[in-house]
Parts: sequence; C-alpha cells; structure tokens
Amino acid sequence: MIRIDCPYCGPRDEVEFAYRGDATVRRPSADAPADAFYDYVYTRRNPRGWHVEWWHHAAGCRQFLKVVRHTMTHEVRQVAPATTVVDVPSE
Amino acid sequence: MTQRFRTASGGRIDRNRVLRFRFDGRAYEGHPGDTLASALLANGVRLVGRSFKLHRPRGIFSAGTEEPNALAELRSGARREPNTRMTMAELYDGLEAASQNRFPSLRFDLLSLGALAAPVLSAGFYYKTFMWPASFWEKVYEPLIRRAAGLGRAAREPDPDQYETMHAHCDVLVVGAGPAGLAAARVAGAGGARVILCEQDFELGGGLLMEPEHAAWRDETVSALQSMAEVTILPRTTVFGYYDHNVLGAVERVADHVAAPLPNTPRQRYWTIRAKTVVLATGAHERLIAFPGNDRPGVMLAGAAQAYATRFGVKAGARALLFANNDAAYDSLFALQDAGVAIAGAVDPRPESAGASAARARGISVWADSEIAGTSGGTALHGAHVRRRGGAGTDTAVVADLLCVSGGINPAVHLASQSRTPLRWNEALATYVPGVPVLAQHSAGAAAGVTGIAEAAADGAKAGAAALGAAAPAIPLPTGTTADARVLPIWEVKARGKAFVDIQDDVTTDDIRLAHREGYKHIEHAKRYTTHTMGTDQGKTGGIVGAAVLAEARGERVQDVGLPTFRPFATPVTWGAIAGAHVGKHFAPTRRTALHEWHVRNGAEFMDAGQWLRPAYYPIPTDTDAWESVLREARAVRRAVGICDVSTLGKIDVQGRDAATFLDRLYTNTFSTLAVGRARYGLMLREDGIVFDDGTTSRLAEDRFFVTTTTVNAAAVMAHMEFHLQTAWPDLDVQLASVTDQWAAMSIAGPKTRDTIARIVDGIDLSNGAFPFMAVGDGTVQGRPVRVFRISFSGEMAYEIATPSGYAEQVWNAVLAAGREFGITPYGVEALGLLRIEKGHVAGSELNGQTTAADLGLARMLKKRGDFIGRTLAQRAGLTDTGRPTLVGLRAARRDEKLRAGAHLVEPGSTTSHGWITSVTRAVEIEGWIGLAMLRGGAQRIGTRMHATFPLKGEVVEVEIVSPYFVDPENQRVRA
Amino acid sequence: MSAPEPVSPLARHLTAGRYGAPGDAPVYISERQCVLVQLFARKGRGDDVASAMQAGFDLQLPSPGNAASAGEITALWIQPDAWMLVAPRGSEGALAARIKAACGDAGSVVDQTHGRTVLHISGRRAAWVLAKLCRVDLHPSAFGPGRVAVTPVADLACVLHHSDAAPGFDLIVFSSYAVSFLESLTHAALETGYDVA
Amino acid sequence: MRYSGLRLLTQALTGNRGWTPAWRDPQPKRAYDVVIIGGGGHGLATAYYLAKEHGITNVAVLEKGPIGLGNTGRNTTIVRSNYLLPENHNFYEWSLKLWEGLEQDLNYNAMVSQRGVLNLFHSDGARNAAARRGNAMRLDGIDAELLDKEQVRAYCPLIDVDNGRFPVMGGLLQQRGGTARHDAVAWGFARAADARGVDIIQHCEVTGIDVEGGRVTGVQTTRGPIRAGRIGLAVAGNTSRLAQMAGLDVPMESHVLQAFVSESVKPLVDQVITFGAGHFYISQSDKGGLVFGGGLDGWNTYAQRGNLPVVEHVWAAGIAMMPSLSRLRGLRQWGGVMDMTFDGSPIIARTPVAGLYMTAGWCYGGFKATPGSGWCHAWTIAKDEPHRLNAAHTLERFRDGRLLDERGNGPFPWLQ
Repeated sequence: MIRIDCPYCGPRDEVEFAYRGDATVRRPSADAPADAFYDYVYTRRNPRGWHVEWWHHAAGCRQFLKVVRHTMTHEVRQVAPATTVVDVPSE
Repeated sequence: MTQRFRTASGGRIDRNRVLRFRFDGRAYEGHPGDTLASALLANGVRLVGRSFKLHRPRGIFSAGTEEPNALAELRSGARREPNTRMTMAELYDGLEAASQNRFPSLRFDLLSLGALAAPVLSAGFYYKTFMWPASFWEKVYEPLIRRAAGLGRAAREPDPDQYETMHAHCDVLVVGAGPAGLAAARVAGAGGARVILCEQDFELGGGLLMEPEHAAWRDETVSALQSMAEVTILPRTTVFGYYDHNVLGAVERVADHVAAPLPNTPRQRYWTIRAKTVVLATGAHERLIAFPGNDRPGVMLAGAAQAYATRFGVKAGARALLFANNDAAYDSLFALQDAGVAIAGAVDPRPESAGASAARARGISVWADSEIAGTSGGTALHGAHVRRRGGAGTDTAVVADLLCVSGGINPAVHLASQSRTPLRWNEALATYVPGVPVLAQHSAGAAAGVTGIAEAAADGAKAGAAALGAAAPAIPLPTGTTADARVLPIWEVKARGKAFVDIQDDVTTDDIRLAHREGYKHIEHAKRYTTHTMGTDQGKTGGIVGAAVLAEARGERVQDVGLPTFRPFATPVTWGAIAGAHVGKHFAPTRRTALHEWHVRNGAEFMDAGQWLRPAYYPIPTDTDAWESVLREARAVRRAVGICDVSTLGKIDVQGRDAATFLDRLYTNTFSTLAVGRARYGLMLREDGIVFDDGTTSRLAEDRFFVTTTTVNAAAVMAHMEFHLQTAWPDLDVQLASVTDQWAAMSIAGPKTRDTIARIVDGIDLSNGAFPFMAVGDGTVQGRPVRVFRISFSGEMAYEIATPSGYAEQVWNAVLAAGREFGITPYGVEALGLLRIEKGHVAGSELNGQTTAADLGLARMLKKRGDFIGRTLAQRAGLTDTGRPTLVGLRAARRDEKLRAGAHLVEPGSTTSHGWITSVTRAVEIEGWIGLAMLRGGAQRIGTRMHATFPLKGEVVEVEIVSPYFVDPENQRVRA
Repeated sequence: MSAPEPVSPLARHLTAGRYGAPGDAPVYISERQCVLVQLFARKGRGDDVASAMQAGFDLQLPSPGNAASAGEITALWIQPDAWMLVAPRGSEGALAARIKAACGDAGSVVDQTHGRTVLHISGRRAAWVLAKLCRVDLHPSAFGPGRVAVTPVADLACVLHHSDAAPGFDLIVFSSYAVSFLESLTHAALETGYDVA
Repeated sequence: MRYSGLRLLTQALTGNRGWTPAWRDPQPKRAYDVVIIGGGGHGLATAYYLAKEHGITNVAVLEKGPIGLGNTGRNTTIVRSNYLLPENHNFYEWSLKLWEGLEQDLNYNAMVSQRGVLNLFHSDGARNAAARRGNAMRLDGIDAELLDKEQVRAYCPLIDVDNGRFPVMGGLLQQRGGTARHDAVAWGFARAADARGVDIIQHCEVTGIDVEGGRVTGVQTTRGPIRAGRIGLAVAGNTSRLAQMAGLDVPMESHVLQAFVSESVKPLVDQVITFGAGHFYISQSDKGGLVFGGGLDGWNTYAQRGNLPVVEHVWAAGIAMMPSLSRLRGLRQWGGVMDMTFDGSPIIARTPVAGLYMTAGWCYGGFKATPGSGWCHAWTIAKDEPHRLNAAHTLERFRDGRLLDERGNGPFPWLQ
C-alpha cells in the first residue's frame, strides 16, 4: 500500500487520495495553440523511474499534492503542496 | 482401540479432555492441542487424500502450512470449506471433515484407474491433443477434465459467518513466534517499541514446541511478552502478504477452532499492519527428496514426524526409517526413538557424518553412502528399497511404515521476497536465504538460514535490537548445542518409478525433464508447462527440488536456474476475510436524503442513483402496475401540482472575490454577468471538449454563488473545481464547500405550484413580476428558513424549495398540506424522467461522456470570448464533424407500440446503424411512447420516419423523427 | 408557535439500550446535537481571520491536525485555511452569522449544521473499535486528546476528533451517510458490546 | 513435429523420449526483413501471421526474457467481442473468429472454451447501455443475448440476484465468449511461427531503435545490433519506453492490473461473469482455480505487483456477487502492466517514423485481442497501411478528436 505523507495531515493510506496523473504538465494559457492543449491533455513521458504526479487528498484535507514517486519501487521521495516546485531525482 | 498411536505421555496436548470428531463419517477421539492431522495419526489413519491428477493415495506429509496432501473439506453445508490443511486445523469437539477428490471413497477411488494411463498423461499432454473435432472441446473433453480436476467442493450457500477488518500501526512487526521471533519481540518490546507479534499457529513457540527441553525459556519469554502493554500478541494469525511501504496483510482466525463463532464474534479478522520495521522470523520448511514412491502414505518430512511425537504425543508410525542428507534430521529420528517408535534405521547419501555416528551410538543401523530407490505398499507404506548411491549392488528391502525424509531446509523467504528483498544462495544449506532488504526489514532465525534454537533466538534478539534502533536491553536466551544443518545437496534418486517434485499436482522429475526437452527450459515455462508448485501448497516442500532437476537438465547449477517469483499469498487466505463487513447490503454505503423516512412511510419504490436511494415512484393501491403510478404522478404535474425530492443533486457553495471569474472559466457560458438573486443554467466541459456536467447556478451575493450539479457527478465536479483552483489558477480567491447534505431540496411543479406554495412561503413575493423565471430568494416556511429557486426541469411552472435538511420533512409536509386541495402528488424519479424527456432536457443517458455540446443541441452555450475548460480541444475536427449523431426526439409511429432505450435507428431493411435511442418514456402530454435519440444527420431527418430496431428482442418499431421538445417549445409555461 | 426543531437523520435509528456482546468493557455511542460552521480564510487573509476569531470569540484557530476551544466553541482544523467550528445547538444560523460578522470579507462562512451529523463514541475500548474502521494511528502517542484527523471512517469521509481523554471521540460525518455510518459503527462495536444512552 | 493423440500414445509407449523442442533457440542473424519487438502473444502472433498470410518469413521476434511471461502469462484468460463501438466490436469479433479456429490452425490446444461471458447490470441506465451495445453487436452479426433477472438466476445460480446492495436487473450474454489457456497461446503461436521459419530470440533486450532520415534501420540489442527496415512494437506496458527510443511520446500510461486465483475446487462457476456494480470478473480454470480480477490500482507503475486496497475492493465485489465464495481461499495474486490509452481503446498503426509500427495501448483488452492484433499488425506491416479493421485505431485519433471512448470516461488513463 502506498503511504503518502501529506504535508498537512501526516502519513495516510493511498485510499484517502484520488490519483490525478502527471503533475509536470501545466494548463496552457488561453491563447496557446491547440497543440499545447493536446500535449497538456494527452502527451505523457510515462517514465519508468521517478514520476511527479498529482494526488488529491480527497478524503482528507482536499488538497492536490505533488508527489515524487518511483514507478518501479513505489518509493515516495517528496510530497509537497500544489504550488511547490519539486526536483525530479536523477536516478 | 482409539488413539492407538498416542504416546503414553508427553506432548502439549491436554490428555484430561477428550474431543470427539468425525472423518469421512467415522468417529474418532483426540485432545485439546491436537490438529486434525495429529488426531488422525493418533488413531492410526494414514490414508487421507488423493492426488490432483493421478488420484494416487496420499497421507499426511508435514505438520504445518506446507502440507501438500492432507486436505479436507471441513464442516458442512454453508460452512463447508474445501482444501483445509489438516495440519493447520485445530481440533475441536464435534469437528467434521471429509476427504476430497475421490469417487466413490477414499480407499476405492475409481478415478485412480486413470493412473493406468499415466504415461500418456505426461506434462502438457493436453496441449497436444483434444483438438479433434473442434466442437468436442467444450462438449466432451473439457467437462471431463474439469470434473477430474479440482480438489474439494466449495459451499454453494452464502457464508453465515461474519468477518472484520482491523487497522494497525506499530514500530516493529514480528512475523513468527519461534525462538527468533519471540526473542526479537521481547528485545523490541523491552526497549519500549510498539510491537505486534503474529504467529500462525495457535501456540507460540514454533520449533520450541517440539523441543521440550526449551519449554521453560519459551514459557518465560511468552509471559514476559504478555506483560508488556505495548506488545500485541496475535496467535492464529497468518501474515499472507508483504506490500509496498512496509504494509502487511494478515488474517487472524478468531473462531476457526470452534464449531461456529460465538454471537457477535467474527470468524476471521483481516489486519492491515503498517510497520516502521519488520522482523521476519518465519522459520523454514523442510524439503523433500525426489525418489520413486516418495508420495506414498507413510512418507513424511522428518521434522513433522518429530513434531507429532514431541508436541502432539503421536507416533506417526510403528517403525521408522530415516532418509536424510543432513545431521539435523537425525535429531528427529532420535526424538521418535525416545517416544517409543521402533527404528528401522537411517539411510544417508553421505559416506560418513556426525549424524550417522550418533545414530549408531544409539543402536540405530545406518546405510551410509546410500539412497532410497523405491517404496512398497498400497495405500500405506510397507517398506523401502535401500541401495548404494548411484545404484551399485543390490537393493535392500527395509520394512517400515514411516519413512522420514529430510532434504534439508528452505527458509520461508516468501514474505521477504514479496518485499523485493533479493535472495542469495547459501551453499552450506543449498538453498536461498534473504539478501539485503530494500525496506526496513530484518530476517532472523531459520528464515535467515540460522538453524538451531539457541542460534535462532540469538539471531532474533539481534534483529529485535536492530529494529529498535536504540540501545537494546539484554534478555535471557536459551542455550544448547545444535546439530549441523548443512546438507549434501542431493535432490533426486534416479531409479525406476515416479519420483515426485510436486506431490499434490503429481509432477515428477520426468515431467520436468520432458518440459526441458520440449524447450520449456526457463523455470517459469517449466513451472507453467508441468504445473509444478501451482498447487495449494505452492511448492513449499518441493519447489527447489524441481528447480534442481531442471538445472541438471540444463547443465547448470540450481542457483543459476533461479526460482519462480514469490507472489502473495504466502499462505492462502480466506476470501471472506478480505471482503470483511462489505457484504450483502453493506457492499457499499447507502446515502439517504433527509426525506428518506417519509418516502419509506409512504410506500415509495426505491432505485439506486450511485450510492443514493431515490424514490422511483409511489404506488397507490389503485395502481395496477408501475407505469400507472408513473403516469399518474406525471399527469399531476402537467395538470395540477406535484412534489419531488431532488436533494440528491450536488450543491456547492462557491465564495470569494474571484468566484465569478472562476465560474466563467469553469463553464462554457458566463456567470460574471448574472445578477444577484438570479439563477442561470450552466454547461461544463471536460478539457477534452466533451460535455462533463450541467446544472443551475445562482448568485447569492457579489462574491457568493450556489452551484448545483447532477447527482452522479457531484463529487467529480467538486474535485474538478479544486483541481483547477489549486493547480491551474492558484491566484484566484475562491472557497468551495460541499453543501449537498446541508440543504434538502424539493421541486414543486405544475400549473398550481404558485397557488400552493404562496400559501406557506413567507418573506418572498412569489408573483410572476416580482419573482420571475430564474429568480432566487430567501424566505421561511412556518418559521423554517427556505431558499426558493424558480427553475424547472419538467417544463412546467416550477419552484425548487431548499431548506436545511433537518427541516426537510416539516417543509415537505407543509407543501403537501398547502397543495392538498389541488391534489398535490409526490412524484419519483421515473415521473421526473418522463417529464424531462417530454421537455427535451438532456440527462445522464445523453450526458454520457461521449457527447459534445453541439451533439446535444447546446452549441449556443459555448461563449465566443474568453477561456473556458474544454474550449480549445472541443474544436478538434472529430468533435465538430457534422456527421456526428445529434439529439433528436422520437415518437412511435403506431401509438400503441413501445420504444426501448438502446434500440438502434436504421433505414427499413438495413442493418446500418445511424444512431441509437438514449431515453424513452410513455408520454402524458401526447399519446404513446416518445424518446430521445442520438442520430447522424439528426436535424435533417426531422419529419422523416426510421426503424428503431432492437435485435436482442427481435423488435422493430417504426418511429417518427421529431424535435426533442415535445412540451411547450416556446417555454411559456415555465414563465407563467 | 414554538421554535422549529430540526430532525436528525438518526432520530429513528439510535434507541437507548445495551447491544452486542455482554462483556464488561462496552463502548458508549451517542449523537451530539451541535451547530457546525465551516470557516475559510480568504486568499492571503489567514492572519485577519485568526485575529478576528481571537478578538470576537477569544478563539485561537488551531494548526493542522488539532482542535482548540474557547467557551462553547471548538474549532477543528479541516484543511489549509479552513476550520469546522462546533458549538452546542442554538438558534438557526446565528453562529454562522456571528462569525461572518466578525470576519467580514476576510473569511467565507458556510453553515453545515444540517449537512453533518456528530456521533460520539467513548469507553476504554473505543479506540480499538474505531481501529476496525479507521486507517489512522489512534495510539495515544500519535493521536492524543485534542487531535483531529480528517480521514475516512467506515469508508466514509469523517472528521475525527479525540474530544476527551476518557477516551472519547467525536465523529463528524455527512448527514446523508449518517445511517449507513451508524450501521458500520455499531456492527464494529458488537464484539465489545455497546450502550446507547 | 505434429501433435496428435496417436503421437501422444506412441510417445507414451517409448517413455516420452522423442519429443522435440516446441520452438528453436536460434542465434540472432545480423538482419531481418521485419523485427518484432516483444515475444508475448501479440508479437508472436504478428510474426506468425506475417509468415502465414503475407509470406514474410525472414522475421525475428526479440524478447528480453522468456516468451509469453508478460501480460500474456498474467491475464485472466477471457476472450469475447462484446464491445459497443463498431470499430472495436468488429475488430474483436475478427479476433474471436480467429480464436475459434486457432487450435487447428496452430496444431496446439490453447483450450479455447466458449463457455459464455455474461455482463451483469444493476440499473436502468446500465441496462440501456448494455442494450445499445448488444444491439450494435447484433446489427454487425455478432452474437449477443439480453437476459432478464430470472434468466440470470437460471444461468448461474451462484449469483446473488436479489439481496445485494445493488440487485441484479439482468445481463448481456455473449455465448461465444469464454476463456483460453493463456500460456498455451504464446507457446502455440511460437511453435507455429517457428515452424514457418520465424526466429524467436529470447533473452535479447532491445536497447535502442535506429532511425535515419525519419525511417527505422534496425535495433540495438543486448545481443548486438540487428538491421531491419520494418519494426513492429508489441511490448504492452512498455510501449512508451520503446517508442521513446525512436523519438516518439505516445498518449499512454503504464498501470498495473491485478489478478487472482483461488485454490482449486470442483466445478463451481461454468461461465465468465462480470459484475457491473463493482469492478469484478470471474471464471474457473480447467484446473479448478477461480480466476478473478477487477480494476486498476490507479497510478502509474511499471512494477508487476499491486496493493491491498484493490485486493479488498475486488474480493468484496466477488462476495457481493457470489456470497458462497466466502469460504474459499485466494491462492495467488499478481499484476500485469497495462498500456492505458486516453480513450480505453488500442492502437494498431503506423507511426510518424517510417517503418515503425505498433500494436499497443491494449488496456484490459489485450489477451482476447491476441490473434486479431497479430493479424492486423501483420497486415499493417506487410502493406504499410492499416486493414479496415484497424483503420480507426490510429495514434493520431487523439489529436483529431476521433476518439474510441467505449465508456465515456474521458482522457484519464487510470479511469479507462
């Protein structure tokens, strides 16, 4: 079971959260070309390794958290509020 | 004589109490402290089962979870549980068990005749035949195979027992309460850690239980642990899986040692344990040696025979022979000798050994440098053939009814391996032991390849100290000398006859070699081709032996072949335990509106809407069927007034300086221009341009809106809002609160609505001029606060009254009383659906996640200026294609013909679908059946006729394609 | 006409008596009639709301995971810049109005009195019973008196408050789920037995 | 060596010593006409149909481990064609037709068992959706039947039709659906492809894809470079990584899907049943184990293991549907890594890199698609254009908005 250490609530089971996918893509500005929206919605690196992703603490503090997690080991390296800029570990 | 194989004294059974039980209908006796297996052995029962494929006779092979043979159907009727290991089934008074996988009886199993064809039934034989004729597979071959396969019979009635879940957190989880586990738990506990100690057996002690000389240390340690407030001891608890982030699953058998659970007590309890550190003290399983006839009843693991003698006071046979490749196994033989079992001798493949010397000193004859080349007997062992290693010279026939086998030990590394701890090869034990763990975890004792009571306990103490991570207190430890567990790695005796590597599934060494010969050389291929290790025992005693046979065929070392992956479950786990209390009506929570009790009292038929229960309709005695109720309710709305509970719609309170800006970006239409005290219908897209949700939103103040969503999307819309607020537009000042449950809501609709509610609503001038269509205002009803919205879903004049949900029934009753003279009628979701279809309002069947605004005739809702979610991708060619199906109305051409949702629209005589019917109803506004449909070229087809075809029922109905707005297309009534 | 009394969704579901196993350590289950008000600080106005609550109610808004009380009002942290204020039942909407008046445009206030139902469970084995349904660590070292967790209990969203040292816990759940929640809670309490006051 | 009952008998009489390897274990050549990356069912089927249908036999299948141990060896063995969208049900129906003659075609018994697949529904909305789907199938000549509640009860008496939280209203039945022995599918295709000259190269991991001037020229592998003008990707779960070797980011995420098998019991469930009110499906293997599964764990992963929350969900749904399963024991749990696309439908297509093709994005549908996927992939590779059956399953459909969203879940791979 993935345990996520919510910066507000402390460590919680994954069932408290709703996954919301890749957190490295950002919603383009209104005047951005269609391709930018296409990439935002559909293009994913889908790495085998460290992944920065959104987890919504839906059954807790209702915050979207940025989680740095490894897609092979499932180790969680960092959990941060939505607006935090996070580093992706190199390996 | 009963219990004629019971020793005169000794063991941990309570000889003062007698438990009566039945096996295959025959009555036997045993004692508290027995397992079903030990009690059967005490009564001289040797034949207990039949093998999976060949139906060969099978006896008790082990004394623990690794048991491949001794499986029974325990209990009966709805409580029947197949494949229960007799070695794990704690004896209780009245226990009933039956052997399985035999016909008609265990002793005379007709299916064993199939064994005559055993050469044909080689590994993978079924892949090479049964292909002709093709139709025979399902009709002939497969049913035969299925009937012969399988083991026990499952119950066919719902389980009467209850199960529960338990969530636990600890500093140190210790798995296994043998010497290592007890010591680890004690050190950690004494050091102040929160400890959970799980033991699958009903007694703590593991290997200590068969070593009477260590009983004192065991007892003292257990009582010390019991006195520690922060140590939780869970006997009868099997840790079945080791998951990410040091979370483990365990099942506690709360009431399996009694005939049925006590009232208010679950049968089993499923634990989710979150551990900072885990100590795996799971012990080891003794392994078999593959020699011909190694499956005959009477062949038993040496350690198991010892456990029966010393722990259970049972002689597993009258005359025992040992076949072992290690010194430690001789201790088992000596224990048997001490228990009064006659000893036929020991067969040892090693030329000389300390074990053999010790045996000779005890007067036991030893065949050194020898091996067992076969066994004799029918359904029980009569003897074995001993020969020099490699087969030189002549065989010696040795009479024995118990053949104790030890090929060494396999540490129980299942949990460690599941946690991604790599395994490494241990040359001395010729087996795998855990390597350096990835997670916070320590393996200790036999599980780490450390054998002997004293050594294991010391290793456990060390692991406990490491888990504690602080200065560890000293604890008393057992002392003693330990026999050498090193083995001469022999795996197989090659001689004439079937030598089994998987006793349950009848996989032989020849099967493994055949798999190799046919190219299934990888261990996973060989496993799948032969079914090696795929039985209920998961190959705990023979897995590595099969790997060794494969390695030899490949010309490699065992460790180069590897093992199949260890996956959960380390030990099979009861389905019901994991389901817990989520059974029957409690599979999912039930959500009830504040008016639920009123609906119940007034005879509503309910339907599910997600987790909500909603009234479908309210039958009255004069209604002859459901449709009559629905039509009666809908007519009341069209002709007078009706009232409907609409509390399930999602409601979100949106506040903040930027609330209007936010809603402008969220919806396809504009909310910043909405006046305070007014409501507006809104449409929301997903970012991919597909319609997401709709609803009315009211402006309560400059900085406060009241948003409503559809019932099913309420939670999704809230999350959608939060996602964009927090990640895309974090600068906006907006606060969101779900108020779905705060407000009950009722829709009062029909031409008499104003006349009805004007009598009871205070504080709002409800006249059309003062409170027009889409007005919103606060008032009271009999002193209760209400918020009134002039909105309509039915197409009639309608008002929605929302009130804090604690007042729902009071306000509802007030409305009913006020409308009585107009014949006010409560209406349910069915009538609501009828009314909205007549009005052409789209709902869930049309907002199905596949439709665009234009598809639904809502293109006008997309504002021309400004950003909103979904704006850009909605313009993709595939979503603006004029060939897409669009919303139309339908009417059955013959008024007495029924329409069905899910029918497809075709040209007469064609099978090409041009669209499908999304919603249908019998109408009240006009005659007959009407519906809504998504139809290619819909607008152009209005006024034409098509066929609605429903091949699943063989129905074809002629329909008129019409506008979806059957009622008041000019919207006069809602503004009346 | 007397002041209207709201009806709890549990009104017909909590009947006084002793249920379940006849052990000597039952848990006690009751409903608390409360006023509940959700208070948000608006963007960047956390300090203003904190001072307003301090000034108006002598209440120091608690930090994440905690509760704070002043007089009859208890504030429970529920999410960043948001609290649930709990007080004894009073006249409809009055507390929400007082808080809004105190906070002005620094805060957003939502009355949730009817939207949530408050259950209370106490007794020596209350935490053990809750552990059947609740995934957070309830050990006193991790969740002592005064602690608050927003976490699912019996699979339902819940604000869990260790409200008294006895021990006793308040469980604030969505009203529409109250009956379903109570069924799960009382089922879990069958093993110890439970007493409804 | 041809398999038959007679061969089995004669071999049995001679100690089973005459059997030969089902497929060769060749050294890789330096160049092939076509290289297929991925020795699972789809890759092996692609190679087989390239040889059989298009006469292209200078083909290598490169597999990083042993064949058939990815999702081919990890699924719940269901075959069916009961999809809503014509683009999908017509494709899966072709696949089902290939299943129906597969054993005779391959001379390998893959135990295709058309025992029936029943999808239960519990609400009016779900019934209408099932009807729309079943009628769409029937219009295209695919078998489907609508069962009412009593027919469901008669069809599978273990189903708790009445008493659950979500009572059963009925079900959509496809009699021709069923199961197949998953391992045997890979082995059968391997043996048949090998017999037609295809080189199946195990333990050969692709580490790079060579692209020159927008066209593939070969691959780098752990066993050296191999040249090929046409390369097909059949690497479910790892398509993103392999496509990136050729410079492509694809609209896909990797997610784990768990599956379970119970201890073996006597015949109990004679069909494939899916439970509409919770993610759950079940059938019984010929060996007697109940094979079952449910939904995704729901987060990106390449690890073939799942976690407890999904176990709890799936098992609870199982008991909700069939309460009498409660006292059985789960024996094993495992996970497979799915290529989840953004509309839930697969991609069998050319790519923007000339000579590079893929059969990918199979979400949950991969096993049943095996022969059809291989057949269409082979066609696409051989002709450098899609067959009409896979013409809609393009990579570009996401950009064009011509989505194949069966269930309307939107662009969220973890919800598909």
